[in-house]
Order: sequence, then structure tokens, then C-alpha cells
Amino acid sequence: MLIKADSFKQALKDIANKIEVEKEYLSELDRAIGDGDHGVTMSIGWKAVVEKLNTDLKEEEDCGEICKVVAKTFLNAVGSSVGPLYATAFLRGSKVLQGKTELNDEDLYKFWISAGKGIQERGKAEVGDKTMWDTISPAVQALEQSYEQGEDFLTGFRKAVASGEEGMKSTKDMISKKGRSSRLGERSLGNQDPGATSAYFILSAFLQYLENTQLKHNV
Amino acid sequence: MLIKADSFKQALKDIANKIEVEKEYLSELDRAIGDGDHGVTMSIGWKAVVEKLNTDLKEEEDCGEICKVVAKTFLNAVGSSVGPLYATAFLRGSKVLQGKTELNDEDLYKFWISAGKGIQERGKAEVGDKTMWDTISPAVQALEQSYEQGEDFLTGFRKAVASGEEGMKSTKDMISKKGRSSRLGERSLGNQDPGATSAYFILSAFLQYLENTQLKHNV
Amino acid sequence: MKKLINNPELVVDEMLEGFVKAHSQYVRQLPENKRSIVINRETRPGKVGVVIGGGSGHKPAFIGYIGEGLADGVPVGNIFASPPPDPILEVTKAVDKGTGVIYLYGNYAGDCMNFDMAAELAELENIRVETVRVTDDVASAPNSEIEKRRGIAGGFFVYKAAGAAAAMGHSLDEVVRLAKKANDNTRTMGVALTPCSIPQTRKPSFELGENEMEIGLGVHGEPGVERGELKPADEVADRLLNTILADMPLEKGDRVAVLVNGLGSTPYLELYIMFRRVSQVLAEKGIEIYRSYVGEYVTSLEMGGCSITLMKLDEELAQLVDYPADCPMFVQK
Amino acid sequence: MKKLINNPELVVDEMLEGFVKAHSQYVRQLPENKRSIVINRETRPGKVGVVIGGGSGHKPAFIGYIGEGLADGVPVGNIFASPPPDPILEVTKAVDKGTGVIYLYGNYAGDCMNFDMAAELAELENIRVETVRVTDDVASAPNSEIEKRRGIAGGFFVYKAAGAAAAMGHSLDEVVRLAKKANDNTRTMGVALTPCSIPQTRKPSFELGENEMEIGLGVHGEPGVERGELKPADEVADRLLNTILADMPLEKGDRVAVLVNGLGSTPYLELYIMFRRVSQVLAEKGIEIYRSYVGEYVTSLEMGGCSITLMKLDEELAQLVDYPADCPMFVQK
Ligand SMILES: Nc1ncnc2c1ncn2[C@@H]1O[C@H](COP(=O)(O)OP(=O)(O)O)[C@@H](O)[C@H]1O
Ligand SMILES: Nc1ncnc2c1ncn2[C@@H]1O[C@H](COP(=O)(O)OP(=O)(O)O)[C@@H](O)[C@H]1O
Ligand SMILES: [Mg+2]
Ligand SMILES: [Mg+2]
Ligand SMILES: [Mg+2]
Ligand SMILES: [Mg+2]
Repeated sequence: MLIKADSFKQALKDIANKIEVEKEYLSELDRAIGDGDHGVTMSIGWKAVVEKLNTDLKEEEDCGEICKVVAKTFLNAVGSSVGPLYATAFLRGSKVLQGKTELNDEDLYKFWISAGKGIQERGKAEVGDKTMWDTISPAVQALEQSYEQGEDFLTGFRKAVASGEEGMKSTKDMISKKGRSSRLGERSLGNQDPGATSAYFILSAFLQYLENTQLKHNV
Repeated sequence: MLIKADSFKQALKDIANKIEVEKEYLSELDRAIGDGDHGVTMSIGWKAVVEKLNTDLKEEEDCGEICKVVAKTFLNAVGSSVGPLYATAFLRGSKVLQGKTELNDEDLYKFWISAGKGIQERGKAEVGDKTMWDTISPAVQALEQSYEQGEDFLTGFRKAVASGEEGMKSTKDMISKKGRSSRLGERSLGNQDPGATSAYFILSAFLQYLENTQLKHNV
Repeated sequence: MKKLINNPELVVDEMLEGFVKAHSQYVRQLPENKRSIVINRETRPGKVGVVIGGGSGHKPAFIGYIGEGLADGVPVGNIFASPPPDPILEVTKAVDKGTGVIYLYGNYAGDCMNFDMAAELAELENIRVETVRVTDDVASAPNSEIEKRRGIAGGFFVYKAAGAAAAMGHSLDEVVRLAKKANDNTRTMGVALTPCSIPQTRKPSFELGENEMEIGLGVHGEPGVERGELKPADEVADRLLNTILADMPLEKGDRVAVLVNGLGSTPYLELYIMFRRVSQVLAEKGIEIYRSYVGEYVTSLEMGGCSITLMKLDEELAQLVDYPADCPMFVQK
Repeated sequence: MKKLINNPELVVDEMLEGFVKAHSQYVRQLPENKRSIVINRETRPGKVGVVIGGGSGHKPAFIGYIGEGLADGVPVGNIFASPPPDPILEVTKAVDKGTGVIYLYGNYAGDCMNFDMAAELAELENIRVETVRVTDDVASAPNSEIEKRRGIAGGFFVYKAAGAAAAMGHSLDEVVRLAKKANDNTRTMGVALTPCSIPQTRKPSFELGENEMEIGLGVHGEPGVERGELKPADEVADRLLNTILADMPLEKGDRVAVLVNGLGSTPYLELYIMFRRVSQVLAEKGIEIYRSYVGEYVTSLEMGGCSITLMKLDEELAQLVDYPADCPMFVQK
């Protein structure tokens, strides 16, 4: 699998679309255990990213540079909890893509593994804290395993998304220990974490993009 | 018909009861075209009057004195629009009852006519302005007519209450020109005036008291 | 509607107890009448007494404005009901320094009757009382019957002008002249989005659809002049401003004080968005905003919505607006 | 829920435009970043810079507290969302006078991450930055994990203490010490009766029955620690106070500053009824109320309810509380 900068940008736009579609749902989840703005925040951030992709980054071919600008754009559009978390993820990701105008399986593996780990470095959440890390951590683990076993990226990323989905669902039965919802204690039980959910949407939208391109290539 | 101070006081308590029963309804009417407190205000005022009747006025036999204290009590409990209006009514009424410990037909006629006119002197409302005066004015007129024709007070007061009821109902089709509701203009149409309504309850409760006593006397 | 209260019949007295406790360095309750609240500081000898007042439920109006550079005393009524003459008279006696007292209040039937009765009683005690009624609410009567208009948020400017004038040492006649001038130059129009409710009934003062607003409502939840679809803030501001400007035309170069007043539950965020539009429109017309007030100045319990007030300034009024004030709920340096 | 706004995505920027227009004598927007608001007056040379901040929707917090004796600058976030590092950094650069800058904000994950990133960037520019996080909300974590607690209305006392200390000319270390002391001595607990809603969703932040209240809620509409039947004001006040006093025991003779803070739509009438009870309880215990603040100090848009804050005072803190302040939305003489 080989992804050009344009396709990479398109994949990011597809993520933005997915977030836009799920905006209400994400805010709904955040209303239950947080301050109700998660969908709004993610939408503001990803809209700003799309805006940048369509303007300043329109001609940009360096995927590392793209990620760096995406990180800063997202961060400065939203602040919030997710701003630093995703900004750090994209900054870490940008490092492994520096100078690359097309991405092979190896690049994609490294990108997602570094990005995912960036979330943990910034947010210091543990698995079980009921955060986006509960989605991202198992996804990263799956990626690392597939990478070690020499599986192609699409196969590996399918497994990552499946693991992320499990992780996301598992937040429902957790007592929150990080972020706003941690004040709730036991009352956070039974509600899926909004950040874990949007993290899953990001992963699954990227997978969807890959599947669609794959399909086209097969035709 | 001869009414002793105690009966006079009981009649006032019966009025207070009636107002208490109709409190919600009166506030409801005031919500439609005013600030929604008319039932509350009347209730506060009449409760204070009952309190006074049961304490300071318990032994008081001078109906003029009773009226004077009632006037001040009502006024200082409520302020508002109705405070000065009813206080003036009772003060005017107190003058004609000065020194009287029992009231005959003549006294009762004079009391109600003076009291009624006091409302107009204080509030300067005209018939048709959509105020309590629309109830009280026709009632006063009926009383004057009956008095001139030498009818007994009960007969006269029955007519006054009937005329007051007509007047009260007529406020429904009026455009308000006095009080809070006057800002509404045409929008006040279709709503019966709260002050006109409570004025009618006062008159009819007093009549009810007379009828009840009359009944007892006839037995 | 929900309330953090105890006995609904005692709300005013309990509130006063809390208020006087919280602000004892500013105010005290008269022993003669607990509904009579007066300033607790020495004011200059011979200063004209400034008495403002009306019903409860409008805080900061009225007791929040007792202090240096503003009011000397406030008689307190029940919720949305004029105080009776007694507490007015007691306040009057307490604040008179031999130079007379000015009564300032919104032009409502109840307030007029009660304050007039108190003024009569005060005169019997040889206190000279003059009255200026606030009539800033353009929605409450046409310009041809301007004296019938009610007083709403713009009263703040009138109280402030009179309070400053008295603090400066002006005579009663002069304070009256300036208060009248302030009132004549002040116009307000309001809009409501959500109702309030009085503690005893807890019933909403009116019902508005999820997408409706009430233009020109009264500050006690009295229905307004028109009900319409809720519009964006800029359109609402334009609507209110246009009505005001049609009533009190302003010319390029004129100076105004602006008050964007929240009615109780409207977030400051929205008030500043409204103010933004006001400043845009006035800038387009070449009208200078000399001083701005944005916040809750005259409320209606938890009503949602706001009003816009303009006071046209000349040198004299500008000076009064600038005069400092130090009150429990309003301080201006 | 209804709002007087234009485009929901522009509320913060339009609000800032209005705010800066209304209060240009106090504040200005930095040309480098319109979400960076700083004081528009000359402060003393070498004064430590005081930066407070957080999400929007809490007015007067945070921008309403820019002024003499309080904050020098505020980076502004979206509704209920920490500002990103950029505006924080710009504010930091603008207010630093070579003596360093203190960051004060509520202890929320988002604010911590963004302000920390900004502090790193500021240090790259050779500006010394110290941070004190407000953790006054007793409901947000047990005493054993006190450093995990969130910042709510009591932040006002911490900002005021630090602002006063900086204005007095203290060094950064000293300002930090005093801000920490203020925070350590401050406890808040709140109750909500009605929800707020953010402009983009307009959905109520939570649903409460007509007869319910939510104890210990967060200041962004986060659900509280317990939901229960709405009780009379005195019982609610007792409940909040008892939790605070169990967490920070006070003794006879102790002095406190009290803040009864409205969350947005609670009438002042109710806040004073709550204050009344607080003053009764403290009087019974022989605790002296040194200074009282009743009103809206840290709000959550149109949320209904209030919080009670106590700050235990020693000589030093009392002096800081007394220090005057002159800000667009808070003036103390
Ligand atoms: N320290 C953290 N590490 C990882 N994720 C976190 C952390 N703190 C919060 N989150 C995530 O952020 C989400 C909330 O995001 P959002 O609502 O946009 O921000 P805010 O809490 O500032 O309103 C939570 O659901 C959680 O998944
Ligand atoms: N000038 C007046 N003359 C006679 N009645 C009046 C006058 N002004 C008001 N009213 C009466 O007062 C009633 C309102 O009373 P209430 O609601 O208790 O007082 P407020 O208007 O102060 O809230 C009106 O319905 C009207 O009948
Ligand atoms: Mg959130
Ligand atoms: Mg009424
Ligand atoms: Mg009333
Ligand atoms: Mg948030």
C-alpha cells in the first residue's frame, strides 16, 4: 500500500466528515459525564484542519509538514483537553513522516504508533481511567504486534480498529479517573467515554478511507 | 338589619376567606395582563387584616376604629396598587362609622357608598379603564339608587353585587387604560381584570355573610 | 419554577436580613421599620436626600444602589409591589438633612399612589419632598403620551444622575432639574426570552414558545407589546435600537451613555454580543459612546432577556455619569 | 434553550469584540492574537504579571477581572474549553515586566495541559512562569486526594489575593506563596437547580426534575456528586456549609471571607437568603465574617443555583482581600 500526500490529506478530511456526522452524539455522551462540548470541540478542531488543508496546505506534499500544521491548527482552534492531546499525537507523527511525500506500510505503521503514544505522553492516562487512551492503547498494541509479525498495514490497521472498538466499549463499565468526569466517581458508570468514542471514529474513518481506496485499486 | 361590631368583623373575615380561596385564580388573571401577583397581594393584605382582627382589634367595638385599623393594616402589609386603593376605601368608610358599635341599614349604605367612592378618589380611574372601579362604580350606583328609593340594605346590596358582577364581566371586553396592563393595549382584550374580579369577591362575600345571618335570624 | 428559598411569604424579609448582614459597612435597617434601608455612612451636611424604591425582585435595584454618590435610602416593597407609605416615610425622615428629599421611582400606579401618600405625610412633618418618576420604557406608551410611560432599566441612569448631583452638593431644586433632565434624555426597550416567577405562585409569568421572544415586555413580567419569532442577536438589537432612535432622534456627534441590562438569567456572553451590535450601529451613525454599562442593573428575578438603554448626554449629564459611586452592588471609581 | 446570539461558532469572538468596546478604558485585545486580552493601563514597573484564564461562559471570570489590583491578562478559550497555548503565550509576553508571571486557573485536565505547554514556550523566551492551580471544589475529590480537586468560584479569592500581592509589589515567589496560601485556605461547594446549555448544542447540560437539585455539580454543568430532592434554602446552605466545615475545620474566633456565588440565573434575592443562613451558622460557631461577597463571580452561562465559598483568613490574607481593585466587572474601593 502506497499513500500519496493528497490521499493522506483526503483521509484526514474523511475523519473530519465522520466527526461532523457524529458531533451531536459525541456531545450527548459528554453531557452525561462531562460538560457536553466534546462533539462541538472536535468539530471545531477538525473543521479548522480541513480549512487549512484546503488553503495553506493545498500544495503541501511533505506529510511530516502536513502533520505539523494539522497539530498546531487543531490545537489553536480548540485548546480544551483534546487540543494538546491530538496536537501532541500529530507532532509525534509528523516526526516519522518528515520529508515524505508518499507513505508506505512501514511509514503508516510508525505514524500511527508514534501518534498514539503521544496521547499517553501528554495526558498521562492509564488504561482503565476511562479516557480516549482506552481506545488508543489497545489499537497501538495491535499495530505493534502486527508490525512485528510483518503483516501488511491494512490488515494491521483492521485489527487496531477492532481492538480500539473493544477498548472504547470497555469504558462504559469504568469509573472515570481522568478529566472532568472523574468527579462523578461511581456515577460515571454505564456511560461510554466521549473521548474514547471520538478516538474510535478517527481510527475507523481512516480505515474506511483505506478500504475505499483499496476497493478502487482492485477494480 | 342591625349588625354588631363582632358580626362586622366576622364579615371581614369571611371576605378574607373568600380571597384566600380565590388566590390562585386572581394571580392567574394577573399573569395574563399584569405581573401575576394580584392573588398573592390580596391574600397577604387580608391575612394581615384577620391577624389584626384576632389580636389588637379583638375587643374593639367601634366600627369606625376597626375600619381605620383595617385600612392601615392592609396598606402596610401590601403597598402595591391595591394597598392605597383599599386603604382609602376603608378610611372613607371609617369616617361614617366613627363611634358606632352597631350598624343599621343607613350606616351600611353610607359605609359602602363612601368606601366605594374612595377607590375612585385615590385611583382616578374612569369606568371603562379596565380596573376594579368597573366593578365598584356600578355597585355604588346601585346602592345610591336603592338608598334613595328607601329599599332595605340587603335588597340594595343584592342589587349592588349583581351590578358589580356585570361590571366585572364587562372588563373582559375592555382595553386597559390604567395600571400595569395598560401597556398591553389591544392585547389586554379578552382578559377579565384581576382587580375588578377581587372587588367583586369582596362584595359578594359580604353579601354572603349577610344572607347567612339573615337565614339564621329567620330560623 | 424552582427557588432557593424558605417560606415564600418571608422571602423579602429574609433577603433583607442577609443583605444588611453582608453589607453592614454600607447599609442599615431602621429600627422603626425593617423595610426601611438607609446608608450607614456619614454624608455631607445639608446634602439633599435621595430616596429610590419600588418592589422587590429587581436587585441590584433598589437596595444595591444605596451608597456614596447614589441613593441615601430605599423603602422596600413585596415582590413586584410598591412599598406602602410607612417605610417610605421612615426612610424620608432618616435621610432628610433639612434640605429636602427627592423621590425617584418607576412610574407605576402602585408606586405613584404609595409614594404620593408618603410625600403628603412627610410634608406634615415639615420635610420638603419632590418627586421625579422614571418613564424610560418606550414600549409602554406612545410618544404622544410620554408621561404615561413606565420606568425600567433606564432608571439606573436617573438614580445615578440624581445621586451624583446630591453628592456634589446641589440644592433640591437643582437635583430635581437634573433628575428630570436625565429622565427626559433616557430611553429603554427590552426583550424577553424566558419568564420569571414570583415565589408564592412559582408559575411562569408568561409562556413563550421554544422559538419565541416577547418584545417590549415590562420589568415585572408584564406581557410586552409584541410577540415574535426569536431572531439573531443583531436583529434583536437593531429592533430595540431603532425603536429607541425613532423616539429620541440622535445626530452625528451626539454623545450617549449605553446600558445593556440583563433581566436576570441572560449570560453576560449574550449581553456583550448585544452591546457589540449597539456599538456598531452607533458608530455607523457617528454617535459617540461616552460610557458603557453592561450587566445586571435592574432585573426581574430570573427572567431571560435584556434591554438596551441610551441616555443622551450634554456636559452636565456626562459629569453626573462620571461621578464615582460606592454601593454594595455597584462601585464606580 | 434560547440564546440571544448570532452564529453559535462566533459567540466568543463577538462577545470579546463587545467586551473590549465596552471597556476600552480597562482592556485591550492583543494584535498578535484576538483571544489575548490584557490590561490597558500602566501598572507599576517590575510588577509581577498575573495571568488568569480558562474557558468562556464563566463571566465575570475571567476577563471581567482584568484591572488594577487583579489580573494583568487573560487568554480566552472557547465555551467551557481551555485556551490553547498560543493566546496564553501572547498574554504572557505582553504582561511580563522582567519579574516573571504567575498562571492561575482551575485545575482541569485541559487547562493544565495548555497552560503547561504555554509555560514551556514562555521559558524558551526567557520568561519565568510559575503556576498555582485552584482546587477549591470540595465535591470534586476527597480530602485525601486534595490535589485532584477542581477550581470553581473560590478561584475569585485566589485571583484576588495574587492580584493584590502583585500590585503591592511582591516578588514572583512571594505572589506564588500567597496564591497557594489563598488556595489552601479556600473551600467551595455548589448546588444546581437548573442546567445551562452551550450555544452550539443548546441542549440542557443535565436534566433535573421539577423538584430536584444536584449537589456538588461542576461549574461547566458537569454532573454533581449527588442528586436529591430540592430542600428549603436553609437546609441547602447547611448541607453545603457542613461539607466545607468538615473539610476545613474552623474554630471559634477564626475569621473568614465569604462568597455566595450565583451560577447565572439565580436571583440575587435567593443568594441573599442563602447568605443569611451562612451568616447565622457562622455566628453560632463564633466565626467572624470579615468580608462578604454576594453575587455572580464565576458563572456557568445560565445555570441556576449557587455555591458557597469560605476562605480562612490570617492577617496576610485579610490584607489581600481588603486591597482595592478596579476591573470592568469588579470594583472594590
Ligand atoms: N489526561 C487525559 N488523557 C487522555 N484523555 C483525556 C485526558 N483528559 C481528558 N481526556 C479525554 O478528553 C475527553 C473530553 O474532551 P472534551 O470534552 O473535548 O474536553 P473538556 O473536558 O475540556 O471539555 C474525555 O472524554 C477523555 O476521553
Ligand atoms: N388607578 C387605579 N384605579 C383603580 N384600580 C386600579 C388602578 N390601578 C390599578 N388598579 C387595579 O389594581 C389591579 C392590580 O392589582 P395588583 O396586581 O395587586 O397590583 P400591581 O399592579 O401593583 O401588581 C388591577 O387589576 C386594577 O384593577
Ligand atoms: Mg467536554
Ligand atoms: Mg399585579
Ligand atoms: Mg405587583
Ligand atoms: Mg469543555
